[in-house]
Amino acid sequence: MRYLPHTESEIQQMLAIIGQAHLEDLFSTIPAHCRRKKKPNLPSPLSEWELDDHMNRLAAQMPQPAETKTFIGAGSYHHHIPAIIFHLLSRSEFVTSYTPYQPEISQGTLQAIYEYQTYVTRLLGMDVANASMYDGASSLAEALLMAMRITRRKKVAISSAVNPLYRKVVDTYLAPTGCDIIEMPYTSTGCTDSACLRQTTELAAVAVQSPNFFGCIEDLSAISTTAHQDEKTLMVTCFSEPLAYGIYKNPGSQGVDIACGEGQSLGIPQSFGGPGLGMFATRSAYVRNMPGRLVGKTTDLDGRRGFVLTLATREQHIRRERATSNICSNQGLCATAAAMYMATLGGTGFKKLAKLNYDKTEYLKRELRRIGCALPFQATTFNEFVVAYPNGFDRKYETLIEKNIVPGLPLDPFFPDLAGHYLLCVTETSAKADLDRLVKEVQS
Amino acid sequence: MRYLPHTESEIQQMLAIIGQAHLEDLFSTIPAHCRRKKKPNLPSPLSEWELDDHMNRLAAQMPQPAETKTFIGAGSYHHHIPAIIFHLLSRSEFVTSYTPYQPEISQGTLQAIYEYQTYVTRLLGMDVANASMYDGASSLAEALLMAMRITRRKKVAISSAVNPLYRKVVDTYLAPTGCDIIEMPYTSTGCTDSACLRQTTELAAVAVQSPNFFGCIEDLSAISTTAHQDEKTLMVTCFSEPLAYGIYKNPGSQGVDIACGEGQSLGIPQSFGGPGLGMFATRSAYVRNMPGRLVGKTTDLDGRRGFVLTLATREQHIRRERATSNICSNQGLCATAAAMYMATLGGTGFKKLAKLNYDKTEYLKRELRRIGCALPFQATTFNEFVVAYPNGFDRKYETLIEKNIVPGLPLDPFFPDLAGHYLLCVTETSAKADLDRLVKEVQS
Amino acid sequence: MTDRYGTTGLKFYEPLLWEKGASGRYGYSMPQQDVDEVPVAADLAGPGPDFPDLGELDVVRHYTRLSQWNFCIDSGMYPLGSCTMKYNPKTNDRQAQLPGFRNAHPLLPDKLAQGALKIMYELERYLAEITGLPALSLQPAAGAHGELTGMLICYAYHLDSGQPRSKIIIPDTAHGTNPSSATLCGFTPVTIRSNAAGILSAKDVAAIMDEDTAGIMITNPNTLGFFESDIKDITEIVHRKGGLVYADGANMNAVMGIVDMAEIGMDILHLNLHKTFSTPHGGGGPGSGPICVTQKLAPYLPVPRVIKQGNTFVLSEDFPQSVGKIHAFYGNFGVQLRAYSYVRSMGETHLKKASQLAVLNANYIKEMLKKHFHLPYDRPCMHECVFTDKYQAPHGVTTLDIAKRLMEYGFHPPTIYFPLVVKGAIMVEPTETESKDEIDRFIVAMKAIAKEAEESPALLKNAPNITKVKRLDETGAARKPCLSG
Amino acid sequence: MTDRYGTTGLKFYEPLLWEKGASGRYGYSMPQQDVDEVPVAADLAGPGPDFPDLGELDVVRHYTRLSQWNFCIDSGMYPLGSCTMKYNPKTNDRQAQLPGFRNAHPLLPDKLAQGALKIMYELERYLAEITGLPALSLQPAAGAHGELTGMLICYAYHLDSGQPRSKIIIPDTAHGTNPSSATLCGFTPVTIRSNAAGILSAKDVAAIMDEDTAGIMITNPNTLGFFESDIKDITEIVHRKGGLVYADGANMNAVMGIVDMAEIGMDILHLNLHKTFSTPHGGGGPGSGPICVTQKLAPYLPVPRVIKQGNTFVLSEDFPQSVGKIHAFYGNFGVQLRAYSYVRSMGETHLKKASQLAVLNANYIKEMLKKHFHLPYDRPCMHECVFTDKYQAPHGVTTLDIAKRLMEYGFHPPTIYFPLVVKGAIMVEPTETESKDEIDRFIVAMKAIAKEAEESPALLKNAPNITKVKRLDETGAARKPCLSG
Ligand SMILES: Cc1ncc(COP(=O)(O)O)c(C=O)c1O
Ligand SMILES: Cc1ncc(COP(=O)(O)O)c(C=O)c1O
Repeated sequence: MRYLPHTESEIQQMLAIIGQAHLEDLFSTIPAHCRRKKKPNLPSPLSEWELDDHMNRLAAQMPQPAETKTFIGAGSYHHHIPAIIFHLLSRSEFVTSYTPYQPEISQGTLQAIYEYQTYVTRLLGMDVANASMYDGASSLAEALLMAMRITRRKKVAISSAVNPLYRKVVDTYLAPTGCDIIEMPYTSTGCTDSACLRQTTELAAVAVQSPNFFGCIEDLSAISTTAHQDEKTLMVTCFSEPLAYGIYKNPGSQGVDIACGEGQSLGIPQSFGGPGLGMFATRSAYVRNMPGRLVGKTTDLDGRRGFVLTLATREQHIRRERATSNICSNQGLCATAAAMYMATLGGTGFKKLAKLNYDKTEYLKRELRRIGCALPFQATTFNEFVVAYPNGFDRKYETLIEKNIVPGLPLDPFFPDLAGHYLLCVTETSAKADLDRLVKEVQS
Repeated sequence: MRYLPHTESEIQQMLAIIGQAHLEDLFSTIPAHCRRKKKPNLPSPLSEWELDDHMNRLAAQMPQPAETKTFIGAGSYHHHIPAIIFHLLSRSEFVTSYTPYQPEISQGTLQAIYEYQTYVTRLLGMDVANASMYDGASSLAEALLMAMRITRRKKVAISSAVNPLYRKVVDTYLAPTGCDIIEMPYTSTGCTDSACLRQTTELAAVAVQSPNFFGCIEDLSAISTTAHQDEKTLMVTCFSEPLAYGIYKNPGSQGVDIACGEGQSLGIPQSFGGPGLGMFATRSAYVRNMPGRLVGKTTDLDGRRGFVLTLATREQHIRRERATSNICSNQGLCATAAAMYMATLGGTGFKKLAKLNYDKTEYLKRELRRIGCALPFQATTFNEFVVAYPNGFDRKYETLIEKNIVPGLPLDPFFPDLAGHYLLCVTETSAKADLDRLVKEVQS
Repeated sequence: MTDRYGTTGLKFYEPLLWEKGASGRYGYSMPQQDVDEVPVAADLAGPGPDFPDLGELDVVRHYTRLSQWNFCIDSGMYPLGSCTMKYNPKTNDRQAQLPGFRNAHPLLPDKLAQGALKIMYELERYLAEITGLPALSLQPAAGAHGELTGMLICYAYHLDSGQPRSKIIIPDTAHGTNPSSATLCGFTPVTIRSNAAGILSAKDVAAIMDEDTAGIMITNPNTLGFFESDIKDITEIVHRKGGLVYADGANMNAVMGIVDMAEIGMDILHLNLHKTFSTPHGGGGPGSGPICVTQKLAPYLPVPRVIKQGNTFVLSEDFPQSVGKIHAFYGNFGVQLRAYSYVRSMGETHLKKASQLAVLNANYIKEMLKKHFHLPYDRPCMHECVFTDKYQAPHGVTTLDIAKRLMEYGFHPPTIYFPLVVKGAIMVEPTETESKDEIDRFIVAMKAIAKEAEESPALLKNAPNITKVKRLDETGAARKPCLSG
Repeated sequence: MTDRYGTTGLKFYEPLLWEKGASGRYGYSMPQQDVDEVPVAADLAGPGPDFPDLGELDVVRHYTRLSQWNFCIDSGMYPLGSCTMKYNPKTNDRQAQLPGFRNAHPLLPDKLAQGALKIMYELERYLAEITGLPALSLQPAAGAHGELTGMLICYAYHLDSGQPRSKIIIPDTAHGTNPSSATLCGFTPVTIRSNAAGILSAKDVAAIMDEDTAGIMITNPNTLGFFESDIKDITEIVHRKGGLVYADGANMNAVMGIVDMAEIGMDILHLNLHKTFSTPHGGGGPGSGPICVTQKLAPYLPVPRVIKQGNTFVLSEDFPQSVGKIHAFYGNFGVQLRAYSYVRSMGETHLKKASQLAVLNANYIKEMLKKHFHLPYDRPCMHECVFTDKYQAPHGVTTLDIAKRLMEYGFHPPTIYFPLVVKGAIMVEPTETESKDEIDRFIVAMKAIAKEAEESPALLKNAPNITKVKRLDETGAARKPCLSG
């Protein structure tokens, strides 16, 4: 096997030094009754070329990007990714290094993550951001755990317009904590109804998503104000489409205490849902309660600028059972990709691209309305929205899939009361012609 | 345009320093009558994404490797290329550097080329190899020019079993020199008939190819001996499939003075015929007559090993009209790829892979004979051979192409007397099943 | 020619991104505005982020230069104990980049996602064969995430049996994520000491295992590099009291094809695909931490699970006892795909051989260096061996100094100061992909450093000198954190 | 923070390939032996090459380390005069890697090769538009190869007109390939001196142009960076005597969309796609040197030529006057494809802008540095400017020293000692893809070096110190050549 460099004679020389005759003898400390008798039943090894063929065949069973138009977002977004990002990100120095425990020979990773942290704080309007979490859902769960730690409370309110997949992850993470989870309904405009907060006390956190699962922009300021009527309560915002902050007010400017979510849309391939990027940012006051790694700026013995992992006393490898989180490996390379992507867009490009997503979405909304589709929610959206397709669309859905169009995500599995409704997503990757085609197919 | 970094205000600042008001003013030294009035008529610029779509569409008009089996060699060979080669070769440090004129900051390229030169000498059994030529054909032409320079003669003999495309290039290069080109016929076994050499005097060079265009292995020793009956005459061998030297005697051991040819088969994609790799090697005695760049080993001021371009006094930038060749840029990155490929194979792998090519070819030969195809040439072959398909195959040829099989190269455009004959190539990329399928299709 | 692989050369200074650029410059190819512009509601509109405007080449140079400041597996041996920094095959990256995978939306209808689902289904089967544990979920995004999932399963299991338990036994050699993951599920860790041989004694476990203890978290081979040879007794003791045995499988690289984790009594185990299964670590992730369980615990695994219906793969949510979801989608599919490619490339024979060679390399290093560096447990090790700085301490030289000096020899330092039970630990895990030549050069370097520690300790105390930066002020960084610019 | 972009850091020593490895190790995935083994004829069989056996990781580390010893565009500014080291867009590499192109056999039936043929056909049209010369061949593999093709055409043309000619006029500023290419076609170069303004005078040309002179080879803008403003007169003189005008188009980057080469009387011109059209230079190639000609000379172009028949592209050999073939196939298609992508990305507007900015950058550098470095011709330049070491010479500092010192500032040196007519030439071609920031840093570095030359010349004489190797013994290398190991 080409990954195993030892020749037979090298093995013999090494065994001789160790004082053993056979490779099997190296395992003498494993009691006989602990050794497996049955070999693992695995397919026989493929050559590099057989593997290529095999994987080509499997990949060919998936939609081919040039042919298929998928109008689904719902937490995973199809955006153009500049070729330079793939090129730079595939450099061995980024790919095959470990967590930067030895800063003198890891400054590349460290500066890249420090820059990522900075971009995230600027994007979200927050003071500090960590080096990444696993994904948007677990970021939200960790945000709520953090709020519970800070407030020493066991009750949170969460909007039902938060991505239902994220809510499930929150449920899972919080199950052993005995935390009470209160669900805030959504109103007919598609936004969170925070009225219930007035009757609720002792909340560790109020959590919403913006743009929310329906694509609607939440009035974060208003909800923050309500939440902060109890000054201990933390306002938590999550997101799955951070590009929205190119045109909309950021969380930091609206009283948010923790902003977290998914960063896949920032230059990371969809890759069937992972790896993505958990983003996590908060106010300075809470920095020592944050989960996850942090890179900080410092100087070396000669006074030169350099970067290190810092505030590690929050973390599991130092603090063990008292750590702020159990996270160790995170999504570092994805954070680097996101930084590259944001760097490539620049502030000007970021705003322009966000606006383009918005404009295209508005175009499709208008066109669908024109042909008589109902758009139940009136709130402002970014690049996603809910549509009620005409009756009997289920069958057409299948036809469109045959035609390589996936016309949105059916909402009934998540919201039974929204049966017949679909969540659509439009990004810069859809040309007007693609949108027109969708409208024509729906109409026909 | 994202490749043009100047902002409007930067342009103004720079113009101010220069003392001009407009970009146009920078061209004041071009007389008005020399400025073009009509703009070049070019399609309007494509975005990165439009370009991707456009190129995807064009590439889709070409055979897709997973679907099509092309049994053509004839100077361009389909071999498996390990993924590591693409990965390593795409490193910016190799791709975006210039010819290593400044050795202190080009040691990567220089050592890589020095290693390439070494591998080439070892493969071909020659003393020295250069840093590359444009391709196999121009290498052969330069070899003959070199022989003419060394011998001060104007007559060469070239085998008609040399790739006809190479011979055409030789004709073109030699046209202004007034050199006499004598063609040596091929015998019924498929090899060169060097008998005519006995009647010919004053030859600068005798040139053959092995494996020759028909895939046959030439008896280089015998031809060398004949050629060297005039001790001034240089024996030149070319090749388009150097992998053959994994199992066959190399040129150096058979009295060859200049060995040259195409190295595409050593880990370089076929890429519709280029870029490939002109390989060029000779005996030490002729090193100062060689065309092309040479990398040599030396030491730095601290005595450390290092590499430099050397013997530049042969070259155009020093010697100008008296240079051994006009070549300047060569195929450096392809030479590096070939070195990587040979390094990955190792001596053991190189031999084994060559043998596998041979075995598979012998299998197909046997099977085609079994179903009654005539194989006109009896000489030993490597991974190519000539077959006479049954009468009326022309029509089937078209059918097979529809079925994504290209069953060899029709020989009549090159050798009218070989009408109805095809040149077939079999490499390690064809599984037995592929060969069986070809045989079945031919038979059916 | 020189013995030292570490040398110096030209590197480039590179400012922070926002110290570059010019307003209006751009590096992104903006698609056409082919629809009308629509104004954004003024009350919601924001100013957008304050990012510098850079050109394409600005970005390319920035990250090319940054990358050149990193050590990586592809540039040298990276014997970071417990991290299994083996070679990451490039062909696996190729597979992950196939457009059909790279661009797949996770919520595609199942019938459009058969290729991806098949990979997940088969990878689960392969990992089940390798670990011996029949049921699994690929959803956890890293090892610690797998631990959390495992502890959630443990928690749910005890809850279902009507007796929630409050404690969990964790050896003192455990990785920090173990107690931390357990705590997240409300368990109180009870630390157990390893014995003089560096392993757990069954009787020590027996002494503390009780009916309020949910189970034990055990790493086998443990972080000292030893196989827990009492494991069968230990798992029996735990099982007898109704507990579950959680195995931290981070060290699976030692025992592929050699130990069946179910046979030795493990109930739950996480794997680190970014260690044992050769997926790249990416400077900190993404990883993948599949969680494997016995048939009994299968109902608790996260949903959705990939199941096979006839010839079709479907994602099923229909597991009412499931702990729920731990990731928005199915975990780090791109990483799973690389591990899948690895297993398909290796097959059973080469995976076992990989473990054997990993153990061979570690024992060879242990034998060659034990005269030069103190070996706290002088006995055969598995895939890694732990030294200390005890012999060097009298010269004022610490493990940290040794690590820093090793950089100057061109090697990444081993893991240091872990496991915590060994004072000044130097934990060397060579992995099987390092050749004897490379290992020999590492040994030469380590011996040279041991000598330097005696003869010129300042060389070590002042190291590294030839790196892009020298030792950094970590205390200052933590005291006055500057976390963004 | 520092002004100097050149700094140092850890690099790795790496032996030669054959100083590594172990017999029997392997790095290649050998396909199955699925057919019988057949013995090889004993009289022809050879031992096979003596290459070391290496593992996959051996190879990966070897080339990763080697690469790290190189300077490249992606790591810093590379103002190599006459070489147009502009940024090489990554998207173009992506296109060249599309399997349909990458794996295409050159002798496919035309109907299977429509995608590739269309690219070649259209690229020819675009280059014809850009140069103004209507007919062309993409076959030459580099600039010098284009020159040779052009000279062959010139030779064939005169032969056809019944009067072979023996001489060719070449300015003293010409690149070495010009006289060398001409000689290959049997022409004797007649050198003509440039005038005090660094350009050719029409009257000097008139004085030597005669009926035995095949024509003139002219680089415009020339290698001093000046537009040959007498060009129309010159081409008229040459034409009047029946000669042809060959243009070395290596400097086309200055005049895209600004000058029509046919209008100013050029008959034959080669382009360097690896300069003007942004294809990467690959540490020495592959390049591509298309040859463009007037309609009159079109019949002489190499075959095959891509022609359009209805909607189909075919390769035609049917050009009886053709000089023949100059490459086995169609030249470096993979490079052409990148240039095609570049032209399609730029369009007319941005190509012209590129030329304007290239000229802007050069003039800006010239203005900013002319007080510090002697400018032999103080007049507006095109895309490059030429300084000398005259001001530094009194301190014993040469152009070479300046170049070496510049490395320590993190820049690739300019082209030095070329063109030959300028003593101690320092030829700076920034290209348009360098931003003002980068150019300003280059200027700062050059000024600092000018100062150092006065104050501490040893810094320059001893440079470079921080590179992987110091100055190398080039004389020794040439005296006792060691060309393989
Ligand atoms: C023994 C052990 N357990 C658990 C982990 C945590 O794994 P991860 O970093 O993937 O979360 C590690 C990682 O270093 C480890 O070494
Ligand atoms: C002016 C000029 N002409 C011709 C050439 C030769 O081009 P190539 O290296 O592509 O053969 C060069 C290359 O440096 C050049 O600068």
